[in-house]
Amino acid sequence: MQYKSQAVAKPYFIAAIGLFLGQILFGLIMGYQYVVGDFLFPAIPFNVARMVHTNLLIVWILFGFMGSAYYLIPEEAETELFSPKLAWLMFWVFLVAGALTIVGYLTVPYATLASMTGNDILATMGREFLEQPLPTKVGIVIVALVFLFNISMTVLKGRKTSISLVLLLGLWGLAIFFLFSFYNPSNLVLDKYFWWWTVHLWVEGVWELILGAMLAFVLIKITGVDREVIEKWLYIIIAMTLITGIIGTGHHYFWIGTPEYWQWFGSVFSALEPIPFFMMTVFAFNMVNRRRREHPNKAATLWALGTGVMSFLGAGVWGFLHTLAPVNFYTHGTQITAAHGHMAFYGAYVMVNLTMISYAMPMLRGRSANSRSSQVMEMWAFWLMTISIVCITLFLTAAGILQIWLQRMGTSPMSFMDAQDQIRIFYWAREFSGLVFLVGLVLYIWSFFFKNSEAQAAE
Amino acid sequence: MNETFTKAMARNIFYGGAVFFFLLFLALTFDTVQTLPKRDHRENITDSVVRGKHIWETRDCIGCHTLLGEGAYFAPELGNVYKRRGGDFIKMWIKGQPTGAPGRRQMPQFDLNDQQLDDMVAFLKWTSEINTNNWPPNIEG
Amino acid sequence: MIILINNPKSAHQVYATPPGDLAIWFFIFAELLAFGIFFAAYAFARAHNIALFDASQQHLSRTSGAINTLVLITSSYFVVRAVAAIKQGYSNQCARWIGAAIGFGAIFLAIKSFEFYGKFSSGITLSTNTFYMFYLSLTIFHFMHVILGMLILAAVMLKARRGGYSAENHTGVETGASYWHMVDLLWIILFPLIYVIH
Amino acid sequence: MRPCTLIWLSLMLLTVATYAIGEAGMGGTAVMLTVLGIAVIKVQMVASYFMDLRHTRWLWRGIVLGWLVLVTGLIAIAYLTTIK
Repeated sequence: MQYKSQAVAKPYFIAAIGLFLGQILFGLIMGYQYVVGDFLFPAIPFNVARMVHTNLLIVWILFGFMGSAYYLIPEEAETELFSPKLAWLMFWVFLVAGALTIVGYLTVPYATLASMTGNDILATMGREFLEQPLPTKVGIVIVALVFLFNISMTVLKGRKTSISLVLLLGLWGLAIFFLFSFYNPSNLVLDKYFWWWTVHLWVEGVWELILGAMLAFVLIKITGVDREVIEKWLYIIIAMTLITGIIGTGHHYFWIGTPEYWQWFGSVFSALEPIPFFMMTVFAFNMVNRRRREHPNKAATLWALGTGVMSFLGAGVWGFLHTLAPVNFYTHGTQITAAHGHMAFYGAYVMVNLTMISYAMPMLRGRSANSRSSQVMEMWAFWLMTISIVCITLFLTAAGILQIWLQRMGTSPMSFMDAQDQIRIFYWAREFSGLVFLVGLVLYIWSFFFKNSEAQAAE
Repeated sequence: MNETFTKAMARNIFYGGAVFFFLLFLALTFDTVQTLPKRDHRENITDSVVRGKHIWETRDCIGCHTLLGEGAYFAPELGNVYKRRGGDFIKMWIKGQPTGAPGRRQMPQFDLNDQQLDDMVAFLKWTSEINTNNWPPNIEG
Repeated sequence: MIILINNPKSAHQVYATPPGDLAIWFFIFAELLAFGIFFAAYAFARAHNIALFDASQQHLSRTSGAINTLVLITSSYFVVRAVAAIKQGYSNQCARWIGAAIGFGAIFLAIKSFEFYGKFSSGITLSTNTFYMFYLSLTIFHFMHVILGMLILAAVMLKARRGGYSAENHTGVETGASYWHMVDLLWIILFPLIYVIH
Repeated sequence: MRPCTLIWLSLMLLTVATYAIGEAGMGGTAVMLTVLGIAVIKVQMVASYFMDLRHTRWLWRGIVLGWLVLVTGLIAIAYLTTIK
């Protein structure tokens, strides 16, 4: 840790992991509700648990991105953060706003929450991933703007590297596309069309820029390969990301009322979307093989390689599985989508955050890497969580295929609920995998509390 | 991969490619917004449909159901439920929740009055008439 | 530029990488892949509805398509001459050749715009039928590539005019040339596929 | 006469030939394959001479020609399956 203002990243990482744990707990609740329908009903109906699960995911990943930026930008710009005080303030504003929102979901019926929080003035609630009340949405915009002001000023007064530039582009893009969540027309087709501008252009557009920048930074630090080579690859990868990802939004415009040509544009360009993820995997392994130094933090190296592989599998392969229009006609709105969602989100955005946390946390605590035993524990956590997500995805894929076969194929298709009853076994298996994931996460958290007597001195 | 490809050129391709395809995306969006009126029968959006959408959102139905295939996969697709079951069944079903059957998936009771139930049905009826390139594959949705 | 085989007898070397910056070739291959998929998609979509495709194809003006092909090939030729000129260090001549190439590119855009105007004014849009969807998608997508190519060539021309290139260092010119030839190459397939074959 | 000028002229001639075939309105397998063949020759010329790939390692020319054969092959298959 070369600059003391990088320390502001620590609370962000701690909050991120805390919310991550919350997200997994609610994921387990929902997983159990899939098999025991009235579990915790009416205290926590499924839709409330889902809101908490998805919103905690997005909030903790945003905490992770912000923490990573606060760690990475000063080191890249070779200057102190513009205003650590502002960073601390925003941390508390965002944490309190997030916590209040979650409490609001859990304690008050959603309709009452809506009327209490001015949803009648400007209706932006009730849409997937964007269920936050208006004050929370406005709070997110404020936090994002102050955060962006803080790190942009730091870069402006310091060294400008490609990595910090790409990270800024990604984060500014994130803030700009979030503004579409305030646009909620009464025409459902228009509402959905621009809803995807927030959701898709986030996770298959600007977030991949953030992912690329964070991965490039960690790889430079771990492998010691010179910056020029890594930044060259970074630009090529994110060029392919935007070239394929922007028009790739079309794979969401097959069945929502938009014209038919989207089926051609959406299929063709989203079929190319796995290419940047494949290049990122080749890039990660290539850099680690050509490393010029043996970095003591083996766990972070494993996370970095894992990010490449799992994002290619989850977002690339599982995405391609159901992105072509003729296939999507049958898989749209089934468990196949949920399977892709789990592995893609974990493989790309959860793992890159854990890569950064695994690399930066020892630094923030004054050593270049944790002790051997702590790293072994962290690697156990890596494999438990990763294999568990692979299992969840496989089980949900099987469930999805059976669901399609029973509910949408053949001459006598089953009703939704009858089909769901036929695939309960996969939901049980998914729930069990979720428990394994929880064990992995607990081990991951525990690895931070290992005694680090024999750890190396700070770099 | 030494100087055979330079970072400057890679950066140019990133900016050129991003701007190019974003412009193409805007052009396609412009065409879509122009063509949509002929596909989504927006002339049938009555006040009741608008109120229905508001009720749909403020009860977070998307948290369990899918609408035109997008949402949660816990409960049936409702984009074509009006065609599958008809308005009266929908109203009766919403009023009759939760079933309380042990172990079954439960839908909360939203205490909607008759006006709100009619608005909800109007919204679901309008949604079922959008030209979705004949998705879903069958009436089960 | 790494030279693999330096064969003095035949006085030409075999280079390890294609002319220009290798990064542009990543972009070229990605574009070829995207267009290739679209060409195949057009052919197979036609297989489902031959009558419609053949009927709609009659409304296209094959003459303006052919003229556009000639224009683009000539423009590509000018760029080859420009690269040949800069290899001997004549940067002014190179700039003039590229200027001519941009001029012909503009002619291509003009003819194409006239064709589009004819189609749009008669109410044809992307949603009219599958043939017109492919015709408009492919030609507009290519049209934008011509514009991007001209922007790249303009940048190269300005730098050449300022003497930014020399006999030893002219990668930028070759990079712009490679991209422009790709744009021409795509049209060479697009013209017979859309305008001629039925 | 520079080689590239020769290539340019032959490209122009082949284009006029394609146009003539088009104007004659001929259809059927033979004509389709001829037109596709002309397109393949033209593209191969542009790639080898204009793009100067003939002075590079076989890999680069192989990628472009491989792509060309694949695309025109698919087009031919699509047309053949319908004409018969």
